[in-house]
Amino acid sequence: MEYLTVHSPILIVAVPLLAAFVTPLISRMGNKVRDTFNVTLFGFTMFLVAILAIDIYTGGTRVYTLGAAVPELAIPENYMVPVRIMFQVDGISIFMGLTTTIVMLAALVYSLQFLKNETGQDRFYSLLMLLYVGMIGLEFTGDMFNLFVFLEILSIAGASLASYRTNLADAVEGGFKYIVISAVSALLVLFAIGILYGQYNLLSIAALANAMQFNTLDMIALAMLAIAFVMKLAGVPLHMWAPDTYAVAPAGITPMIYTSSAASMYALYRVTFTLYGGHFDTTAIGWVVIILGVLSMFIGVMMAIHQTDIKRLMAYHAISQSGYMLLGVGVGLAVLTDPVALASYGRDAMNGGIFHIINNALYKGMLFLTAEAIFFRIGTRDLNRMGGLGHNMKWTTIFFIIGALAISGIPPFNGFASKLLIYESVFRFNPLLSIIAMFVSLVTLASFTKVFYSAFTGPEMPAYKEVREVPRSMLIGMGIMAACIIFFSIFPGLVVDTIVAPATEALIDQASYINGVMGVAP
Amino acid sequence: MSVLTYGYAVWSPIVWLVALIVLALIALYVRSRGQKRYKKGTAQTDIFISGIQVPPAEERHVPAHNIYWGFFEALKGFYSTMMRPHTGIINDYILWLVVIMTLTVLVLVMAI
Amino acid sequence: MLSKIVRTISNQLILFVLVFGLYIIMHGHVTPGGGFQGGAVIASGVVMMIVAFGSGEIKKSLRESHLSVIESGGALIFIGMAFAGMGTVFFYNFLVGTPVFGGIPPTGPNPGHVWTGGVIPIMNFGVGLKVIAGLSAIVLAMALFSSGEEMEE
Amino acid sequence: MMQYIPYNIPFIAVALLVGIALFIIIFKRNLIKIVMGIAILEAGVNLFLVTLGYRAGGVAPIYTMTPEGAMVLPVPQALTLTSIVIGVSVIALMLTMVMHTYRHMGDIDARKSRLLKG
Repeated sequence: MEYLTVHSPILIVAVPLLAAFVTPLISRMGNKVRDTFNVTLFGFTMFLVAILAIDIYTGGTRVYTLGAAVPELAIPENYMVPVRIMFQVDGISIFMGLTTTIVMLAALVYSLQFLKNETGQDRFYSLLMLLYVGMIGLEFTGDMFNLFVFLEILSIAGASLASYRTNLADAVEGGFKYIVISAVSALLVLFAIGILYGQYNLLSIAALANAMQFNTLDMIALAMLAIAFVMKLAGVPLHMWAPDTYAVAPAGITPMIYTSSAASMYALYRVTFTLYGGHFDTTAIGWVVIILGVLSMFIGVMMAIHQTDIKRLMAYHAISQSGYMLLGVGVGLAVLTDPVALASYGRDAMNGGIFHIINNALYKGMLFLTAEAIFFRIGTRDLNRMGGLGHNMKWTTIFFIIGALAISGIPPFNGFASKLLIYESVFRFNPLLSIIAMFVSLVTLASFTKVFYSAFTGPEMPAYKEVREVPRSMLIGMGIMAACIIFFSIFPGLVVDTIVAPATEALIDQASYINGVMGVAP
Repeated sequence: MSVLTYGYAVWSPIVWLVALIVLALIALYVRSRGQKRYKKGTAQTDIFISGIQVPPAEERHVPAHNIYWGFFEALKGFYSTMMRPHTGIINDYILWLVVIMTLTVLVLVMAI
Repeated sequence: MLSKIVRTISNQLILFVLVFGLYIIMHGHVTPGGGFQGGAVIASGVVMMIVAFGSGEIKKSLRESHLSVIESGGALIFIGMAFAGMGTVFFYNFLVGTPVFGGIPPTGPNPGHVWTGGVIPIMNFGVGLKVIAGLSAIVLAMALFSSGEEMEE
Repeated sequence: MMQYIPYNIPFIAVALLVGIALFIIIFKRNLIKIVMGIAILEAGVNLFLVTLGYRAGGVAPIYTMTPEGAMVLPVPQALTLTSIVIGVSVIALMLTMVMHTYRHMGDIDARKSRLLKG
């Protein structure tokens, strides 16, 4: 047990990686064996995430150095700076890790029966595990270059999975768009890393943050990093790839790609808060993030209500919800150097923004799964051709209602809890932003009413008389998400105090992140 | 545990749930006082539109593009402006990236 | 399929390409090179064979299912060596000092001892296998596509 | 001033490569050319990384049969290698997708081979 706790940061990445490599071999022994193998290894990974989370919340930041004599030895003897590959897990990392793991569990379970009639299933599971590895690695890594490597891993796996159904022309197109924007933004990230390396000869985030001098080149690097990550998380006006990719990806993958956008958002926060925090006035970059967030909220939702393709509609909502997270955390970033404002509302705004990440991953993921359940049964994503599905797909309808109410911020669901935090704290920063956020929530409700009305209600269509409820594993996948949503709705105080507040604290407290690697500063 | 407290307000979902349950009980009570003569499967439940022939199911359902028709009609100008950048061409996506990145570089370099 | 001269020369040359590629893979820890570079060299040999004989002919001897197994095997060697160090730390070089690749080279200029490096030569070998299989599969699939055929499922 | 120019030639090349690449990616509508643009962008970034590690008069950082003297930094070279490996797989994936697009749409013009917009 002690051994597992010490090695859990790397095992969480290495075990799914092993699963990804073994899957093509083991699938020769039959699909049942392969599914059991994958689910078992992922179950073990979840156990590791749980014990790592408990360890982090009781003991603070964990550092794991690969190849060293002991895991905690970040700086070798006779060296002044860290040179090895290093994982550094703190509150926000493990928060993102928990989010990713819950979504991955639902996606994996959902895919078991969804894929029954598709070809190339072993590659699907390999790539799904690789996508998970990329996301977790991005969240746990402690140096800039591995940030780039894991970003590329998740881009490659995500793009191949998005175009998994290569027999559909639009799937290939969506995957191509995703890989092009991922490649360009990842190369810009690498260029920025090169600029930083050229100045400081360092790659470790903590050591870089310690040495940062905030000159013009650093600002250029910050702009490149921030905008590349905004591209990956689909903030307006860099959002246009998102509906194309989310709409065509197969079930289970859309929530995962959405969560990988959230992982990019984590990278944005890590760069702006931890790498560039400290003694630098972050107001300018904070306002950039806020403006992008407000644009995302407003344009995302206005485009969403206009759509008639169910998954494109939900994809635009994903963009619009990302705006809330950018807004909440952007307010925190803008007041980071003002202790009074930070204590009075900045911290609450950040709590709201971060709480919204996990809430949104849950209900947005579940809504994508219900949309794909409809596609699975009737073979179209066009809302104009749907109707009366509630008669035969009762569970899907119930899950859809839960998700729609949660995303619209209807009390008592969890979406309301996080949005309330954002509204009230942002109101004290700038009332106009808060009013826009409430208006967006209203339009969200309107557009989900449109989906609910046109897809589930109405008379039973003769064309869909034979439609049945989706298979059990798909229902279980959606049920996992629904159970989490209900738990988060009833106990928002518990969730905020246990996992969200440490995440916010980890972002604000740059010194403890640096000290985790560099030792106590002289 | 379930109460979310922050600087200036409190949010408790349990109170809401209790209120919702009480409202549901009242609604059920009112419903149980209703007419007992209503029966399913008889002519009572058939659709009646002033004696006009009832159209088939496909024609009774309002398709998605007709919902909020007035809203879109009123905002026609806004939507035609919005549709112009959403071309779906991959080159334009990268163009946006480069433009926004240049602007951000300018903003940040001005700020220091 | 190209002329008989090209085919005969390619048949002779492929041996040298394979030997050179293996040399680069196995000396990756003392000279420039390594798994990816050597694997790319061997995959270029596969490209040469495809150009000379046509993709349809090569498809018969390079099966997609075999390539997939080799690729997974290479990846497993790599991550297996990483896991084998778990007694201390992931990626720990546990072979240093043992008879297998355990030599410790002197610091500074030296003639290059192959029997050093610990797990690194073995990892290079695993990466080499993966790159050979992966790149060959990619070029074969693309060549088959341009001639209008499909790779087996 | 003049003596610094030779050391800056690689950086000028980096700027040119990145500029050309971005021009291609933004203004060329052929999907294959977009992939080429990304390959050039990658070459530019890799050149940038390698150039950062260069020290005047340095030799390759390998001890086997090396002459005495300064060595260039090994870390940027390792980064470049990793980036090249990743680039190969990204470009292979993109080309595969272009192949499938051509199979479905019969065209690889970015304007004509699109189904998703709005």
